[in-house]
Parts: sequence; structure tokens; C-alpha cells
Amino acid sequence: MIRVRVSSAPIDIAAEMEAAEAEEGGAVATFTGLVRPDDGVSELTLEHYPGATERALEALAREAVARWSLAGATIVHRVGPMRPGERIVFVAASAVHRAAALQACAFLIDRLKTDAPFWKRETVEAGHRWVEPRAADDAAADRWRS
Amino acid sequence: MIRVRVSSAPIDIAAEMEAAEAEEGGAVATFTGLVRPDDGVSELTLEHYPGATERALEALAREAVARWSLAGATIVHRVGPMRPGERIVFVAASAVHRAAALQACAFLIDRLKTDAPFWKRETVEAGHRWVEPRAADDAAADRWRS
Amino acid sequence: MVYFAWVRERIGVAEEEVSPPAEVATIADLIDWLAARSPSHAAAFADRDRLRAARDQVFVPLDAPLAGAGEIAIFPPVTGG
Amino acid sequence: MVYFAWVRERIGVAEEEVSPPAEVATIADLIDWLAARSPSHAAAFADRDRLRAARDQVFVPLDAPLAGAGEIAIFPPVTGG
Repeated sequence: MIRVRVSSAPIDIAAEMEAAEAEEGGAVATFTGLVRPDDGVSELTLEHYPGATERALEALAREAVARWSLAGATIVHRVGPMRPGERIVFVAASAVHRAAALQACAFLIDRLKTDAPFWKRETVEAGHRWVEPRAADDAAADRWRS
Repeated sequence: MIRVRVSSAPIDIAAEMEAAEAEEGGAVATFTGLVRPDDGVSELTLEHYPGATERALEALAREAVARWSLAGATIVHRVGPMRPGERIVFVAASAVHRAAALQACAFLIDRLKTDAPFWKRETVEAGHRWVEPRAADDAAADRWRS
Repeated sequence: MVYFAWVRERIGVAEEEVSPPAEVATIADLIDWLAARSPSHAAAFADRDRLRAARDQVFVPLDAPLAGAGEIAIFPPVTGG
Repeated sequence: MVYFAWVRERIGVAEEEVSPPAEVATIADLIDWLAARSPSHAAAFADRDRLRAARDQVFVPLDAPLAGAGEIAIFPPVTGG
């Protein structure tokens, strides 16, 4: 089953894990991205493209399910302002065998970084700055295209 | 930080995730293995080698931390009898970048399958049977040796 | 038109209705046409390599034709996750 | 000696004290010596390819020397996780 959600509410890991574990799999791999408390950033704000975001995430989840015969795929992304230590994103892949779950989980977060319309803005003492894309993210996403 | 635990108590995912997220990382990858409800198995019992198990898991966690400069590594393995749907094992890797967390998580579960003294016994209608090792598990563990 | 992140900030609005002439055939043409209309659009669109686009909520290259699209979005490279 | 899984079941005990003679130098020698002592040991150790060992709680190959170890464990290939 595919679960995709974009919300300004904090991500409830326990509830998401429970849903991912309830799939007919046996193996669940997850990735959680948190706001890092470095560089003097007091707040991180995630902007997104409503409608297009959900469509991109659903396409990604569907691709993962088809490619690795998953029992389930979850993508939950928070938007709006958040503080250091809070969860930005949670992805999960449920499968019968662990290799499929682990690979699909890596695929979901790698491709989300380049394929979904989110933008990060950091609030620092001097004001705010938009986070620049990393070349490493493009490389990580590219390895899944073949 | 390294967290290793072998216990007959159910695995508390929420508590383990909280500890993994509290590391100075920003990226947390996890793997959870559950008892599958297939083949008419009513109960799965995990036997282990007390002392040697903890030693093997700690060595594994330490190797992962050193190899991927992790902020933290968790291995929790349940032993004793458990029912379909219950958690057998939970591993987590916390790192600054997601590639390190994802790779270390795969390493931990792949190597745990071949390097730690656990044995699975399935209870079926006719009695019980010991689970045979899978060649795929040896291959998965071998790809981390280089 | 819809704009996001620093493109939105530089232009000063999140959305606007535009009626480009018939010779504006691609998204790149549309960007050129908008940049000529106001300094804020020109500033937002100064570095073409740092712009990305979507046509009716689907990512497309800048040279994609407008093709009668209802909604064109212009934004920086994405940085989510 | 400590035994696990079906090795333990076939032998019928989880642990036992043994005092092998001096010519028993390796774990493989010890397995041969035990197999000659009782039918249950012989049954447990019939398929040498399916046996693994640890010396003082560290995995070692079957041809490893006993080297004055305090605890030798014999068991099937592991299947955890």
C-alpha cells in the first residue's frame, strides 16, 4: 500500500512504523531526516508546491513498489517552520526480503531529494538564506536511473 | 554511541528511534525484521549464545561506527518465543549524511545474519523445525568484506 | 504563473496571471518576456541555469513548449528531504 | 562444551565437561573424539559441513587448535536477524 502525506504537523514515527509493519512483508527499512542543529540555524522552513508535491511523491512511491515488488511504501514530508532536532522527512519500504526493503528505502529518499518540489530556507541570526542543492544529491538520484 | 541489547522482551521501536534520533546526526536509517505469518508457522523461537552474542553484536556496531563515521549504531535482537507480526530485530544507524546511514544500516543487518550466534526454530502443526541458512545471506554479508 | 522560494521572493508575488503574445512559444520564451517587463522579474530570472520549471504541475525542461498550459511554475532547483 | 540448536537437541544436553586426551589438538579432533564416545554425539556430528564452532566465545574454523580454551561451542550455521 502507498502512503504519502505532506503536512505542517510533526511526523508521528510510531504511527508510521506501525502502518509499515502491518504490511504483509516481514522486512521494513526506514529513513528519517532531521533538522541539524549546526551553523547557527535557529529554524528551518520547508516551502513546497501544493498539488505537484503530492503527485511527485505518489509517482515515486508507485515506482518503488513496482520496481521492488514492495508490500508497502510510505513518504511523509513536513512543511512549514521547524526547529533543530525535529523530523523533516520519513520514508519506509516494506517487503518480503530485506534487500528489496533496503534498496527501495534508499531509492525513495535519494530520488525525493531531486524529484519533489520542496525548498529549504534557514533562519540564521542575520536573516534567512535558501539552501543550495548539492551535487552529491544529483549523483545519488542518478544511480537509480538505468 | 553504540547501543546493543539482546532480550526476551518485545522491542520498543519508539524508544529506540528516539535514542537514534538524539545522536548528533540528522540522518537515521533503520531496519526492522518481523516474524512472517507464512507457511503455517504459529511461533518462532530464537535461541542464542549468551555472552558470545553480545560480543559479536558490539563488534559489528563498532565496525560500522568506524567505517562510516557514524554518530550512533543500535542493534536490538529479541530472543525466546515470539508470534507472527512481532519484531525479531531492529537496527539503526545515525550519521551526518544519509548515504552513510543507509549503507551502515544495510551492513549491520547483512552481517548480523551471518556473524551473530542466533538460531531460529519454527513451531508448525507437526512439531518444530530449525530454519536453514540461506546462501543469499552469505552473499549479502560477503559484499561488505573487502 | 506560480513562483517558489527565492524566485518568488525576488518577484515579490507568489502567483500572477499573464497573457503573453503568440510568439512566446516555450517556457524559456516566457521567462525572457517576463524579464523584459519588470526589474524584479529580471532579477529573479538573471541566472537561467538556476531556474527550473513545471507545466501543469509536472517538471519539464525550460525549452518545453507552453502548449496551452493552464499553470506554469518557475522555481530554483529543489532541496527537500 | 556448549551446544546450540539442533546440535544441542541431538546430543541431549546444552553443556558438558569433557577431558580429551593430549592427542586431541583441534576442534575437529574433539568432534571426532566425542562422536566415538556416544551415538547421540555421532548423530549430532554426522554432517561435518553443517557444523560451526567458537572457542572462548569467538567464532573459529573447525581446524582451529584447542589451545587450552576454557569453552568450546559447537552449533549449526547461524540464522538470526
